[in-house]
Amino acid sequence: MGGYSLSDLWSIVVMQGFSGLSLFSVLLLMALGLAIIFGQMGVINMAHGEFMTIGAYMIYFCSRIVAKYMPGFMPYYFVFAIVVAFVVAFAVGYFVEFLLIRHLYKRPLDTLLATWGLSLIMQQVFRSLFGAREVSPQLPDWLMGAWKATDTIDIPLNGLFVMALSILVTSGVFLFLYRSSWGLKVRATTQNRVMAGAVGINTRLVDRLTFALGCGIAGVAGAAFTTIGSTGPTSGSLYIVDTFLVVAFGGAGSLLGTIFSAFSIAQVQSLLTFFLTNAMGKVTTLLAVIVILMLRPEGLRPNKVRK
Amino acid sequence: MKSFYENWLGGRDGAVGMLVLAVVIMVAFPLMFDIFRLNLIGKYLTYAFAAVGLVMVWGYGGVLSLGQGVFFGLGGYCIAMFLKLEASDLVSTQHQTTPGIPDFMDWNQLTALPAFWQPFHSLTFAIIAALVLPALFAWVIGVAMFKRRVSGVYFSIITQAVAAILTILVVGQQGYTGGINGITDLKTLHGWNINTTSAKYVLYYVNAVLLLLAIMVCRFVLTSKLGRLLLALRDKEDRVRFSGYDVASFKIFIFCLGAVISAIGGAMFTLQVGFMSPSFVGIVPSIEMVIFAAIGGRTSLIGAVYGTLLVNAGKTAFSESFPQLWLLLMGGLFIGVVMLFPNGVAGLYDGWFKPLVARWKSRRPVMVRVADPLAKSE
Amino acid sequence: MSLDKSIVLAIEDLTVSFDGFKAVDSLNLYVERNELRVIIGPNGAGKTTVLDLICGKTRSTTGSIRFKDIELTRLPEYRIVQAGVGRKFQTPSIYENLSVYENLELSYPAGRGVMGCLTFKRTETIRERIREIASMIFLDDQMETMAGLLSHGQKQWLEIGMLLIQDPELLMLDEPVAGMSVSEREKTAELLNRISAGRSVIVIEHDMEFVKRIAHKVTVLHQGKLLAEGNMESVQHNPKVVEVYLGH
Amino acid sequence: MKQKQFAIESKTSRRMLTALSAAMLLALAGSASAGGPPTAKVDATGLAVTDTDVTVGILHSSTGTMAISETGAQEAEKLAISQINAMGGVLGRKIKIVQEDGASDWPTFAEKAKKLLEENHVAAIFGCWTSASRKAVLPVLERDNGLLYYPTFYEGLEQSKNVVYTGQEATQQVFAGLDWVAKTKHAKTFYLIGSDYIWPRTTMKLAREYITRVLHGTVVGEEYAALGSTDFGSTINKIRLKHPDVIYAAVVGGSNVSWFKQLKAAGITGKSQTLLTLSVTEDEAKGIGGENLVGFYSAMKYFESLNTPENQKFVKDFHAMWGPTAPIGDVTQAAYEGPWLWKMAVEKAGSFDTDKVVKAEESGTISFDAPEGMIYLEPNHHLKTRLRIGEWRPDGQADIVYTSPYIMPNPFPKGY
Repeated sequence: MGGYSLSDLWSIVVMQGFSGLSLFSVLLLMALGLAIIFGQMGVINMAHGEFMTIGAYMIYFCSRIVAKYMPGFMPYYFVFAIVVAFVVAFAVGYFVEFLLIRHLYKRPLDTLLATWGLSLIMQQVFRSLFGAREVSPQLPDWLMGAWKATDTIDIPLNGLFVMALSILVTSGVFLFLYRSSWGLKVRATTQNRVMAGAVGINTRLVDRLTFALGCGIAGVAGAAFTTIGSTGPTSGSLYIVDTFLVVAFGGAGSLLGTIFSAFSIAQVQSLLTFFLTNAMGKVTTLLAVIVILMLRPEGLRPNKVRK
Repeated sequence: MKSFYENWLGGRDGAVGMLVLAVVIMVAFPLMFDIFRLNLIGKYLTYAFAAVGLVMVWGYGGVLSLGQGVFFGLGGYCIAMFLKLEASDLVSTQHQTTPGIPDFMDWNQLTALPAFWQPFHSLTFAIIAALVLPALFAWVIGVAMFKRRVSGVYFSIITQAVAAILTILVVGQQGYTGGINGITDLKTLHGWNINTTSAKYVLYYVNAVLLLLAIMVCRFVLTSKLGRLLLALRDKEDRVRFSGYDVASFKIFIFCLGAVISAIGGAMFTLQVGFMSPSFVGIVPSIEMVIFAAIGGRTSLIGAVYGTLLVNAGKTAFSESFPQLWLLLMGGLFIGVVMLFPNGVAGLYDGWFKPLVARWKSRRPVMVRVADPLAKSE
Repeated sequence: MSLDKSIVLAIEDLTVSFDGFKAVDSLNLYVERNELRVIIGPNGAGKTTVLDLICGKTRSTTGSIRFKDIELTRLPEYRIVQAGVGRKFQTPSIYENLSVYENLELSYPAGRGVMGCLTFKRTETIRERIREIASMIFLDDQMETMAGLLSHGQKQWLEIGMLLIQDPELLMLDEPVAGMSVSEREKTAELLNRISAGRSVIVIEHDMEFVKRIAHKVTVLHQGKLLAEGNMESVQHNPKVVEVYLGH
Repeated sequence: MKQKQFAIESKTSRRMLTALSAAMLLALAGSASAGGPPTAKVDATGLAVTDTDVTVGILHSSTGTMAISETGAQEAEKLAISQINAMGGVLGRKIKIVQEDGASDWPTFAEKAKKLLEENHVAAIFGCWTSASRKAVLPVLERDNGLLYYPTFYEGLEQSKNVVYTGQEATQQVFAGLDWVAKTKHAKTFYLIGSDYIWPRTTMKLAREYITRVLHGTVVGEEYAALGSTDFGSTINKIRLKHPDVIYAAVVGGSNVSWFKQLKAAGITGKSQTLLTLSVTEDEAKGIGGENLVGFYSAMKYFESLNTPENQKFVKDFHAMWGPTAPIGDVTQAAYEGPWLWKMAVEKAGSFDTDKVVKAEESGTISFDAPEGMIYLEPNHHLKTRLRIGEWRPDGQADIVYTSPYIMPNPFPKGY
């Protein structure tokens, strides 16, 4: 890297590190919902990307409503819109579980196909409701722009926001799963469905809420995504493979593993795309993930149980 | 002769199914449709190779590959490379900076044919490569995955990621691959113009014969001890392993077989459609191939062909009149088949049509045998 | 150390730990040619784990397992089987969707490679051998029955037959009479005595009456460790054994 | 204006359907008064021409990822066709439309083009958007001797007798824009970034040569993002490191939105940085959001804000037919030119037969007073047009800050 001054290099290292961190938070948000659904229930939800898209469209929808009826509220709406995104995605997830998923718990590969069909249907519904054009919500000013840490270092505000949001959601999920009575029921059901049922846990309801929760978090991820990208009917399908790899790489059922895998994938990819071309950086990252997965099929941090 | 009948055709039921299929695609379709529609059906039938391969890999091998498009694409690209070199003679490329190389290379500032393209001047090499490369690639993936006992959902996700990677590579290395455009404008095969009507008929029949042959090879595999072993594998994998079988090698074999069959489809696709593009390598086409197999019935070789034809005919018909409805219908099909008819068309045939015929036959003892053109299972 | 000629299986210093928990702990075990050894012990003693380790289902942390001078600890499962070790699982493990005949045929030690499978032919020798085994396991009149339709005891026999057809030098049976009726137990004991001629057999069993009837020598495991070894008589009166096992 | 009654502000798809039936209704309504030359004279090759009407095809993606971009083009084509019909049609025949969906899938484009030509025998096809779809359709056109009017600005390096390219080829879009930025912004260093496919690659190749050879500037970085990629963090950091005078960008599709949002988030805005893009029209601006574009420049032959009576009428008609919020971008306007140019060529040829129409097209005498101003169809099947530079405003419209003289199309530039 000849020709650059030391301070240049320093600021690049900082900003590059930060862009890796913000990629990490995005990946984490995307993967968290899936990790819950896949890890806790063993369901492969190929429509996960579409639940993200629901969240993104909700932000767009709210921004339009607010801009039209209460423009004064514009600077604050985003926070509320995220809640709306969560609630709507949660509700749709609840119904999807009821109509579709619960019939397929014993057949993971079939769930994969059925949810793929679901994703096609959802894409068409988005197209009919919001049009084929990609849309972008109007974002409050405080979300755009950069924080000038030093003269040469600019930290994007939206990145900071996404990071904060993903920390919030992750800790929320941890508290929920490991500190609440509901979380205890969820974990009990995961480990031994029959026994959980026998001690009086309504396992069906637990399943439904777990699935809906995963979908709701996907909605939040989609909401966060509007700060960096646009939203179209097929946006969701862009992220699904990455998301799956993060979860598989982390080891199903391990939330810590998901965090760790999102972190390593994001940092590696961010570093590689800086030194290689964009496409090659991505390809190399994916390949590395696959190779590691082949060496350790159970992922980075498997749930260790004596067989 | 008897063993041919039993092992390659699959006994009486199998033979009837093959005969009906052969009559449908080799006699009925050419009589019913003009060359434009027939060529379209020929294209669908190339997808049927991939679906047949999936029946073997998924239905019998028990592993769901979401990267079957990779093999379809590899086969197609090998043939496309040969055809492209033939189309890029010095005369037709005289306006380029470097005449004699494919046009897209010239656009991407390449000044010489890359070394790995050189052998594709030979048709023999291209055909061998179209079969061997996919097999080799499947073997590498298979060894890496099955020896490590990667299975179930993980296998599916990884094959899907492989499809994603290959698409990124093909699109990204456009100087060598033609990028997102693919390899287009293919004209002749050893001087034989593949775009004429007569050539289209010839290619259609070659394709149909190859498809029937592929199904027969699969039948042979399934009626051999290997077929019973696959059944045993899906039932009690550990028992097979502790009966002294190297389980991974059987999964690798079936995965490679599926890959080669798909690749033949890809190669025939290139010849019949006249180009190859990365839109057949990626995630979406790969998963569409799975639905062809699922709709046909995941354990029915012949069902896979009908499934492919049905879905594609539906796609064409609907997209001509109601493009909006098509996605809804396709999504509904996925869900419906999985939830209500896990055995697809073949299941419908076995569970509903066959008993009906049996009842009908028992009521009227002397009857001409009828066969349903839409369905047949093993 | 060099193996004594009469020792078929030598397990030395074998340890396996799952996340620090030692399921088998520094175990030494020797099985002689033509011996019928029974392993007993309370739940969680590591009995099944030992069989898993021998047949390669579980990999040891340290230690060695030698079978006729072949080190088994690093061999893939199918090679262990091909070397002459057969193993029956606790719950009957048979191919429910295949007939008895096909179950036995798939276990016949020929055509075990991919090409072998494709070119496999049912020769007269193979048919003869399958019939022979079927009559040995009392199933010669059930050849075309789907294995899934057999009674529980018959399934156990079928699995034993599937092992016998491979003619293994070491046969390992995990609770072969579990779930059997009294008369079936009788027949099985007789069967075991018959098949142990000419090969070594390791049996895990809880039923002490049954153990008494078949065992040459008994090994008692407790918490992954060897607690006692000897004939049934001496083991039964070993105070340590009485305390941990027979005592409760 | 008759079209007013079709101005429905509901969903795009419904509007499309309505418009389609509207166009057909118009065609039918007019069919009673046939007044052109006899059919045998104007159609010797078995096209879908009757005494009262002529059938053409529209071939764009209504579904899939490209539907977003191609919507505007097909809307414009339908507007032009309905206007032509309202004026009496072509050679006294009303235009009927058969619409097919390319579904963002290149083989489907080829299949549908084949269907239009071999089953519907359409006299001309208006359609395609991406180069890939055009490349897929091209062999079909040449084999069946069909006509295609292709609206997108593209990489050049192609000239088929069966295609009229109503968008600009690369040299028309690149050179004048670079001249302008070098002159007005005194730019010496350039950072090139594009999506990874043939159009940006070819364009950037031309730009690089032009910058170094003609402008004596330096290219300090060149980068291509995978199609659909949404993470530009690393790229933006590289740009910061190089401090280029100009960022020269050709990022397309969904990536485009991420690219501009992340630029803004990184503090790179029109205030501090000159950025000239080749891939942002009013269509894209709507998706990106005007506030993220303010002060950046686009090089296009047309902007919706163009202040001429012809354009104001066009914008008014378009909004009347497709709703007041529909943006009109460069490609939309170029697509609008297609049916008109075809009508002129057919009338000059006095026949719908492809060979005669092509001869008329190549005569070098066809010109049209389009919304963008006069355009001239050159014998090489491309248009002689101007290039404009627009500076984006927060409302998603651009102020035109520069208009070039007419530029001859040169699809095969020598020495590049």
